[in-house]
Amino acid sequence: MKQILKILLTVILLVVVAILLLSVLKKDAPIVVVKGNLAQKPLPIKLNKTNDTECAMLIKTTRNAAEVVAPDGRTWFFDDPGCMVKWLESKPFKEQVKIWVHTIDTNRWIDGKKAKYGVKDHTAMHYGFGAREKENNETIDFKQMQLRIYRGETLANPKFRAKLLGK
Amino acid sequence: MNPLFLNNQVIVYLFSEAALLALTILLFAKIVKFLWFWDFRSYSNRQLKLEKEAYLAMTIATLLFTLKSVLLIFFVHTIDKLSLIIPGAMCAAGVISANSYGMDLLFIKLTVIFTLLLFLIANSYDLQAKTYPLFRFKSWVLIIASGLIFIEFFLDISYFTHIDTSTPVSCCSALFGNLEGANPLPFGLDITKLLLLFYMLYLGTIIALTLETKTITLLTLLLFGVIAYYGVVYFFGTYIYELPTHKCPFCMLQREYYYVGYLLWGSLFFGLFFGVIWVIMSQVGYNITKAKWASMLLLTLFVALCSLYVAIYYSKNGVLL
Amino acid sequence: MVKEFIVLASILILFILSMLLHSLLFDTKGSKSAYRSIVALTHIVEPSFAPSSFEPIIRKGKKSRTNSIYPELPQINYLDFAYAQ
Amino acid sequence: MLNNSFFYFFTLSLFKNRKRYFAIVTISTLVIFLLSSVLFLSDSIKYSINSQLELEPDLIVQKRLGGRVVPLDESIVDTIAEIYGVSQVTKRVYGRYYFDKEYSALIFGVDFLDEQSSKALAKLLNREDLKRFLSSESMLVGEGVFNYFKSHFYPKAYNFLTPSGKIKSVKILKVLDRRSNLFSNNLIILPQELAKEILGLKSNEISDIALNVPNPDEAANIQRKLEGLFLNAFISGKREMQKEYENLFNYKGGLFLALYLIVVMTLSLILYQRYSLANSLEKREVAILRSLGWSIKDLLGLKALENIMLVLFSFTLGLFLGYLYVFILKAPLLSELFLGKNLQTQIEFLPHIDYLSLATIFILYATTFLSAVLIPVWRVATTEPKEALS
Repeated sequence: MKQILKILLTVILLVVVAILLLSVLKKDAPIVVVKGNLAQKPLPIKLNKTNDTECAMLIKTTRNAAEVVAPDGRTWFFDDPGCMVKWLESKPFKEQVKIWVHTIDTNRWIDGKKAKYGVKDHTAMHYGFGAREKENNETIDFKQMQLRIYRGETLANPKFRAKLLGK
Repeated sequence: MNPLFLNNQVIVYLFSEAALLALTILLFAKIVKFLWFWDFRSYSNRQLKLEKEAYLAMTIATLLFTLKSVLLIFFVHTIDKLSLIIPGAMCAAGVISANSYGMDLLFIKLTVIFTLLLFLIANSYDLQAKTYPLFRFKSWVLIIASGLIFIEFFLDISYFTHIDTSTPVSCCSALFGNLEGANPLPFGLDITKLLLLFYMLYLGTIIALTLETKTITLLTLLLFGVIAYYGVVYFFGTYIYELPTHKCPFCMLQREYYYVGYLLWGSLFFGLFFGVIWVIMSQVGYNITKAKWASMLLLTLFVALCSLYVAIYYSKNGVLL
Repeated sequence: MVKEFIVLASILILFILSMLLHSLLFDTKGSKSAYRSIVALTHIVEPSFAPSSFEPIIRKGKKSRTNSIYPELPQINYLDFAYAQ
Repeated sequence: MLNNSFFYFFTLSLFKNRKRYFAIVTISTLVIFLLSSVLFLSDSIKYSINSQLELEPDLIVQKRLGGRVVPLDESIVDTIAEIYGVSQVTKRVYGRYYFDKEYSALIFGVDFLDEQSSKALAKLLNREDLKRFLSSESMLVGEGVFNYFKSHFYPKAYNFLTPSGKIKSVKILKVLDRRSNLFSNNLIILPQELAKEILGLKSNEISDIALNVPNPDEAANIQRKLEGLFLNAFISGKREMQKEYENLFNYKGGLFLALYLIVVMTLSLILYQRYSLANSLEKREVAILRSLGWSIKDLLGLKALENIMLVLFSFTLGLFLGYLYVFILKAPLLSELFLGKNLQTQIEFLPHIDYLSLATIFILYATTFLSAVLIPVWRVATTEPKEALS
């Protein structure tokens, strides 16, 4: 009887270890941060596998997506330039980072600090700032966009929404 | 000043914890003295005094154990009440995660109760033998317990001072539910594997306890504790609430679910406690079969209760959630 | 003395029982339905006693900012449980 | 351990030392009584409010200028009713009427065209009264208002002075059920048109708009829509209200508790002193018991049981007195602190006991008591027979 129990226990332990090992080895956790991007280039986003660091949503499209690259090569991904600005606000390295935004007019990655932003675009978190490469009479620059996010003067604020969209 | 500090329960809770802290400091001082000067063979006046003081330590520890257990339940209910004041919180889960101290605090509380229980058991065996064979061992247990109580008090204060009543916290379904794309389970498990592990480890623990193998028992017990926690939160809990999206370890402590959480978590924790106590006590030479049987019984009760909820749901509705 | 102790204990239990009995036999339902008939009409759930002089100062749904040290707390003379506004 | 002789001795020593315990029990009972009556009262009011909170509209739309609530234009109701997911949009007209500087009542205007309101009104009045209420200028008043009218020689009707300077005489149709005094004590219910006239509102103006959102997931979205509706819109929700009440009662109860902490600390000091002064008689008692073969553990158990009994005894007694004071005597003096004083009448509190409050009082008291007496008790219990008897 005791022998049988011993064998049973061994088998159970082996199975438990096997299950644990198998699960640990299989990686399917979503990407939050990528390390080692020392060249500070925009990385391709694995859609539906990458989490926005600020709002914790999955990034489903590169439209309006943004990336932040720290000087040490760590890269974070965002689904809305507004999220990116909000997240960056409290970071000590916020002046040294490289920012990439995906434009909605030319569909490519450009430097976020040089991009122009629309004020009433449709973006994932409804802040309304869509990145553009070309300037038009309604766009604002990065500094101004940043300020508007900090102040809460975005489409997410109903009073401003009513004023901007005229309804 | 945080409006939380005018909540009756919070005031009383912190006050009681402070009173108990004062007793703990006294206890700590006595124990250090014991460890330093204790010499059972001596007939000096000091030794006589120390032996008397050992009774004081014992009394304090008993009081601490009783009140800490009561305060744990009280704490959980207080936290649940606070969910009315804190924006976004629906139940205790949201409030406890309002800052990073909350979960640590709960964990420390459980360990404090565990160490005090260990002391009480060791003490009762020690008093039966006339020569205090476990004296050093139980003193060290108390040293650890009082250290934990100091940390606990520090966490209590940090926890309540760092709750912000103006920024919203998440409610339990957002905390324990599937955040988009992320797997909340440990070791990258999925639910099927988690359940498999749950029952395997339960069986393993029971067998290891019957065979009285200390190391393996300890290992399986600890692993089972972790897996069981996740199992209840992510699988069995949904059957208690009869709602696939309701994943919360606290709501089941409420009246709506007939306070079943107390039975469930109580049987799990005390099952684990007694198991670990059996291992530790047999390490110092006492094979307490009562603790062993209590552990096996409580863990079986826990597993049966969990499975019963699933079975009842299945028999009622013919489908699984 | 055991007898006295038992008498004392039973008196205490009687106290508890009488409290329980009173709270159970109290016509809570009647009172609640009386509340209900009023509240269903007015949709205002606020106790109606109030010292009138404080009323205009504090309004429902808005924090009183008059206490500069602890702005999130009401003042010490925040007694008005008034129908606000 | 609980064998007969142990129990016998325990009761014996409890009653023999009753003089010594008398003062302790009295003070403790008093402290528990004060604390429990405050908590009973605040819990009861909180419970009454919470039981009605489901009837409170989910959202209230108001217009505010410079923090003051100003009348709304009626036409906005139609815009709101068109928002998808909104139901039971009600126009409310209410405001305060000051009889003199000190006393005032709340005037509430009923909208007969509103289905919900007329249903609720039909419950308050029988058919005959309802007809009279609709046809003539009459009102329903709360008991407090009625008492005020009676004492100021208006037993049948009251002459309101409208802001335009006219005198409006309105008949008292019925006094509202006194059981609802908590909510209706200073309430005057009038037809909406009449209420507008007395409150000085124009015929197209209303005080605010109440509405319901059946789907809770929609609430935030709809609130945002309403906020964008017009520039000075102020939206308050049910949950905010609940939080406000919780904070307010916590504040009042908590302030008391914070003061009590000092009392409790003093109590613990007194206890410590009193127990430390264990007389030689008690020491001798212990010594005899020990030489009879009782162990220190048994003695500690005896003393612990004695003190637990004292705790339980004074706790129950204090609680009972608190209950009597709040629910039978209706909390004179104390109720004014919680509700304020205006148009005084008797108010009946629902006897609802919150187990968490009981636990709060008990934990506070038991922890203090037991921690304070622990060391003196231990000192007595470990007295050596030799030193006590010599």
